[in-house]
Amino acid sequence: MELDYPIKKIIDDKGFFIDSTYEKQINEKLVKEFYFNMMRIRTFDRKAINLQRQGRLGTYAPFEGQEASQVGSALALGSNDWIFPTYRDHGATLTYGADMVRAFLYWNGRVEGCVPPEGKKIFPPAVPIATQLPHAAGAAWAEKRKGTQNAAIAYFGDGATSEGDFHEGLNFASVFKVPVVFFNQNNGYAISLPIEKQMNSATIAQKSVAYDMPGIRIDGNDCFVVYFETKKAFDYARSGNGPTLIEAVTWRTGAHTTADDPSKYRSNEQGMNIVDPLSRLEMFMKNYGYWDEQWINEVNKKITNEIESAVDEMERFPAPNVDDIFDHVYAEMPAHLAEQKKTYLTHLRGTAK
Amino acid sequence: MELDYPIKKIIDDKGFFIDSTYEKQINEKLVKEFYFNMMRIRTFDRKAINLQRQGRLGTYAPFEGQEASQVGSALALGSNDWIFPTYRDHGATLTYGADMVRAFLYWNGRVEGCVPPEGKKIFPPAVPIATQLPHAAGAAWAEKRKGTQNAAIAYFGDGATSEGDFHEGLNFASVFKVPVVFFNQNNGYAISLPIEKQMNSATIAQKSVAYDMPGIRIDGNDCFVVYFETKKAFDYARSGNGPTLIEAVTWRTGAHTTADDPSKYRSNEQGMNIVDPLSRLEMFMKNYGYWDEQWINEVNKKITNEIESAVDEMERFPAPNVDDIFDHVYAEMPAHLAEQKKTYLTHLRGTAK
Amino acid sequence: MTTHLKESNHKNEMTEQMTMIQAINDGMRIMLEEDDRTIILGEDIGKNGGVFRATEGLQEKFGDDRVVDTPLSEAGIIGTSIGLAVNGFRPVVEIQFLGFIYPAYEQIMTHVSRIRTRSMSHFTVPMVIRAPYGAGIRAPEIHSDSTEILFTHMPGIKVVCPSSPYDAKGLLIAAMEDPDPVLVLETMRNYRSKREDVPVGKYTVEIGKGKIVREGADVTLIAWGAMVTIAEKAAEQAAQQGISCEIIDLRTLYPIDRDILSQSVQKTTRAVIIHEAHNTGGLGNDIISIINDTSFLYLRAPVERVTGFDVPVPFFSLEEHYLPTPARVLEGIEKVVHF
Amino acid sequence: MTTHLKESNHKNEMTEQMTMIQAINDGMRIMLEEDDRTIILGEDIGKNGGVFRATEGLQEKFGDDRVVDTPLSEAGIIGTSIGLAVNGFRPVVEIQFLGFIYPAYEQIMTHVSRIRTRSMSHFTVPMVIRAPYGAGIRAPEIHSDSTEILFTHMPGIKVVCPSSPYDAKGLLIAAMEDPDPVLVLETMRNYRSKREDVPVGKYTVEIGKGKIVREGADVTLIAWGAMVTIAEKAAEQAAQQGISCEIIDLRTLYPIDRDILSQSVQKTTRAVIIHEAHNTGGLGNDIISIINDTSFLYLRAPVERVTGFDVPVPFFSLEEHYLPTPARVLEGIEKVVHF
Ligand SMILES: Cc1ncc(C[n+]2csc(CCOP(=O)(O)OP(=O)(O)O)c2C)c(N)n1
Ligand SMILES: Cc1ncc(C[n+]2csc(CCOP(=O)(O)OP(=O)(O)O)c2C)c(N)n1
Ligand SMILES: [Mg+2]
Ligand SMILES: [Mg+2]
Repeated sequence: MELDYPIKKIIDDKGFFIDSTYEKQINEKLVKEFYFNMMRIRTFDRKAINLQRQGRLGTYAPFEGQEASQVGSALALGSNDWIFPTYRDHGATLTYGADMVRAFLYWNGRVEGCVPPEGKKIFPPAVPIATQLPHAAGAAWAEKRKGTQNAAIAYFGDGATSEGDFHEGLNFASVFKVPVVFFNQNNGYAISLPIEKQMNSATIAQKSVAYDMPGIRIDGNDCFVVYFETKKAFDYARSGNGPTLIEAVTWRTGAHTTADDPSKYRSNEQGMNIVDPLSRLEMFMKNYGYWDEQWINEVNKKITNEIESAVDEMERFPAPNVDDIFDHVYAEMPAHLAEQKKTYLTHLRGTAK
Repeated sequence: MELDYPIKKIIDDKGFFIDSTYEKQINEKLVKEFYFNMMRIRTFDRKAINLQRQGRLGTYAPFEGQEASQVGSALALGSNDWIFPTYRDHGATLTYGADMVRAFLYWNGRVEGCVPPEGKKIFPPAVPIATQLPHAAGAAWAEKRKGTQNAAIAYFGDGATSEGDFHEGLNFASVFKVPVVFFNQNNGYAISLPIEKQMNSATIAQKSVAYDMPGIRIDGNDCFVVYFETKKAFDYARSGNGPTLIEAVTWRTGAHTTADDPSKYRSNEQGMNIVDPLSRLEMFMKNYGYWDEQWINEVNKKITNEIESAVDEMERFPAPNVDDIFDHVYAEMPAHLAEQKKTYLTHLRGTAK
Repeated sequence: MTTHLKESNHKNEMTEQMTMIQAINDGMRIMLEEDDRTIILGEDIGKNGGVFRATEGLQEKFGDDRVVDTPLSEAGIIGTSIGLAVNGFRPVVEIQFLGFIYPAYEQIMTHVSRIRTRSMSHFTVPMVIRAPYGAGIRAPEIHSDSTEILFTHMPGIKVVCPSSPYDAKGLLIAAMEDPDPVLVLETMRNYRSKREDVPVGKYTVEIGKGKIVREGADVTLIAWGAMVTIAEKAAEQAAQQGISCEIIDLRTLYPIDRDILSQSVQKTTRAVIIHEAHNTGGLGNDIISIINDTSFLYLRAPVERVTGFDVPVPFFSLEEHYLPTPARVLEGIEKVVHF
Repeated sequence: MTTHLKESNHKNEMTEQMTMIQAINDGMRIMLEEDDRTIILGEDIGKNGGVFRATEGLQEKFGDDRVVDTPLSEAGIIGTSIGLAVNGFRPVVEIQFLGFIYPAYEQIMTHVSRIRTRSMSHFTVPMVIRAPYGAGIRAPEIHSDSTEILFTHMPGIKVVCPSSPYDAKGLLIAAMEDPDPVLVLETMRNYRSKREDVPVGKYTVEIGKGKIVREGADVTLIAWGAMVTIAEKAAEQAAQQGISCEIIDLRTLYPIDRDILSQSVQKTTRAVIIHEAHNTGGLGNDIISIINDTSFLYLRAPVERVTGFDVPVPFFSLEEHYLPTPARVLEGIEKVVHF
């Protein structure tokens, strides 16, 4: 099946156009937008790892290596679309408009980290694998029923394809022809399990055949192909044609999480042949005259400032509020829970003095 | 995709060979075996419906119309293979060697109906849809690990393909290359839901692509093609090649169960164009000189006798034993359960007097 | 109790004789008419009107995009309904039998019940899950579970369990108007077992409130669903012995009406709990704990439980031996009275 | 109790200092050596040795067909393990965290626990499911559930929950030798919290037996898993007030050791139950019912429960407020003593 699903690319590993039909659609503004967002989330990611090492953040799931997939896809969304991320997709949600302070808070075990800015339809990260796929199908279905042109995107990994919810989500989406894009980041591993042991199929894209929906396989480290193919899938969805499955082939450069030691299950050489998506964009920019040192320096400074001040704000964020664990279980608190809350708060005041 | 998965047939609707390469492999013995078994389970099925109408049996799930699928596939098994049926597959299990008295008992709410004859690897019918697929994969995996040549078959319906367990079962089977045949009876409906609303894919066979396993689509009312294709899948499995997905396209002539009224959701004309598998076999037998009135009469008499005496035995079967509800929960009964049993049996004796 | 739905007053309203299944159907019809965010989903609920006919006629009337036949996929149904609910709709899902809710358990446990908490009330899931449950109708295996506690140990959802046509409609409408997810357990044995006067208009029965269905002085019987009838029969027999039973139909299983329990038990000083779920881990334990917490000093005898046994619900030829009977309840009553 | 496994006697045996995670690893190693029907399955348990290193080194030693990395598919793992179990193998499954067992709930509820009953013991499922559980290790959402009651209300399986290295190995081996399915809940907080002498050879701890871990006269504290340590700390503090606590480590959650509970409570006349699961529907209720049934006349005060609240386990920045603390337990102790 691999032959039926060749990996689509727009630029090659050295940053040269393969498919020149896109030359016209790629302008400076877009290139800079890619660069800015990819550099921004890379910096965020590395900062988060550092903070975790210093004990200033809890266990963290890095996405280095997947920036082209996350930025390319997120930039393809319209501002009223829905986004259903996993724990590893803060790159996508930040690009789409999530609040960076809250992204940090999330990794500090703060529920505030799940609350999106008003008007941004960003769902809390799905922790149980693949469960968000039916959610995305449902939210997209709602848009269709409302008669809007909005769509939804669900992010998920290669490992997620083994869960029943992957299958049930895609089946529903295809049966009800809802405007949703299933965006798979095939980063080669699900924790320690390589994709060859996750599935017998040569590609993830071919799983679309089970639902007679379009399936495409793209180079997830080529931000341009990610962007244009995701956009196509959204157009297709908005035109009432239903869902698409996109397999973005990428690579998780780092550990599964900061609690994981990848040397236990993969050798150092693995992934060496994969060109980092940011370097690839940099080469592209140099190849085609988009590289502007001054702008780069400005952008990097801007990013550093943003991140430093987000960390700062995160650390000055009001301490967690015990009330919160009781206050958001129901719209109205049942009597027995109110009693539990009262008793506990009294207890806390008692032990505090 | 429908074009990629043409429905294979050996004989046509009028009982003439389409694929004459099989002429040599089909001899009198085999033809008579088909006829006998299909007529036997048809008679069983109709008897069961009658008994249900008379209040002598509980709700029953008829399989009329699916006899070629069930008999053709069951006859392809070896005597040490495993069979994982649903509630609608008593035709297959009876053909494979299940006890008819117990098949009746099953429909009378008797747990004895789930106990296979010693040495027959017939699993109790799966009631929760699609859950038996992973079981079959696991039992097949065990055979592979033991180094035997045995395989397993899982029966399931078109509706079952929508459940996560369908997907997870096929994925496991393909990843571990276990000797299992996934035998789908696409009978057009899952209770009231036609297959077009169950899935967006034109065929069930194409779902095999998701697992890079062979998928074939056959005429489930042509007992010959069912038999030979299932045999092929078993040979493939026994040779260490792993699983196959077979879609046998058939038709449920009657109601979903005796509690169901199909006129609510399908018209009388639907299915009219489908030639009954037994009539088709009869035509074939007449076309090619296998029809032997005397033998037919004998066989029908034999079947009637068998069924009458099975009904008789079922009705004379010892009354259900209350102890059984307590005795088979654990190998050794925990103390609290022993106490519950004792108290209840004492209570029963008390109220009996 | 704290839910915002108030029991309506219908003294002068038109009523009609309805069975429980008709009352449920009527409740959905009213809400489909009144609130176009309402959408009904499930297996065989459209043309077929549901295997119990709860949705009969609704697809015809409201169209197949509001009364939707879904694929055979419980996790898919609940999962997509979550998406519908957070995006403005009010899905009412039929799970064909409670025993087939298990494939959706992850979606309910990790999402339906937690999305409000997880998002600090930014996203909410106003969803109703209806599920026929319980034994006693000679159904095949797995069709007869009463595993309500899998949902009462799940903060974030509510669980109701009407036993009468009136309560069924009122609680269903209350559930459909509730801002939070509600599981409605419908005892199949009562679907057609009796008719009663049910208002034809809209009304609600407050979630979180039990009901005294028989007043008495000596023992409190606590039951819900099909067990209310069993309790009533036992109370009749006990009356012949001069024992006066009060019966509470719990109606809501989460959050439990602690006041009605403690008031009644403090009055009668004895209690017998009847449920068809297994004894171990059953909701009866919660009720004993509530009595322990609220009424310890009033109790004259240990609370008795008459329940299903700690065995899988048997195949139907033996299910009568699994289920509580009036005779077993009577024994329980005698035990607490003669302690 | 009625299980056939007897606690071994190892007075003269070689021991080694082990953490709980090492003891668990050792238990699996021994059974992999001894019984070639043993097969270990799970996510990341092979090369990676499990996310907690419970299976470290086992794949290297026994090969990847006996220690099998599976796809990310809990229903698939449990479902195929059923097939392996009914066909002669003895699968030991690791579910990465208890909060990820829910997708397999249908397989466990309708098959693992019922295949023996359904087939009148013709087919059996000698399967062990290991699952790390509980809060307090600053893990992400859903990683901290303690939903043991979803499995104690499920006739056909047993549930054990060791709190110490010794018990962990002994109960695990007992589970692996049990003819029926056993869920082994492993409290993550204790994985590496202490070392103790553990026999290097094979031994079992009988399923269904609690253990008195501290003798006392005034109050019985009942706990399991990580809560045993909390109970011990509270008991220390109570001792300073002159209150003498007896502590029961329940160890097996199904079937519960009723004798140890009733004997202790009848002696102390007061009880406090500590568990981290939600209060409503928690196992504490079962224990109250057992005390109600067996020791009603002995009790001097209502049984107290100190438990997790009826809220989803919070994100980790607030999890300390969810979990029982020695201070809260102490309050419970004071309450029953001064009732
Ligand atoms: C239902 C469930 N099972 C197990 C886990 C534990 N777990 C967290 S991430 C992960 C691997 C996911 O792999 P993949 O889908 O490829 O995504 P990636 O982490 O590579 O982005 C696992 C097994 C989980 N979160 N949910
Ligand atoms: C998990 C689950 N959900 C729902 C049901 C109720 N149910 C029983 S049979 C059936 C339809 C099955 O259709 P299909 O798989 O096509 O098999 P068929 O009955 O046509 O043989 C349904 C929905 C069930 N048994 N299990
Ligand atoms: Mg991955
Ligand atoms: Mg069907």
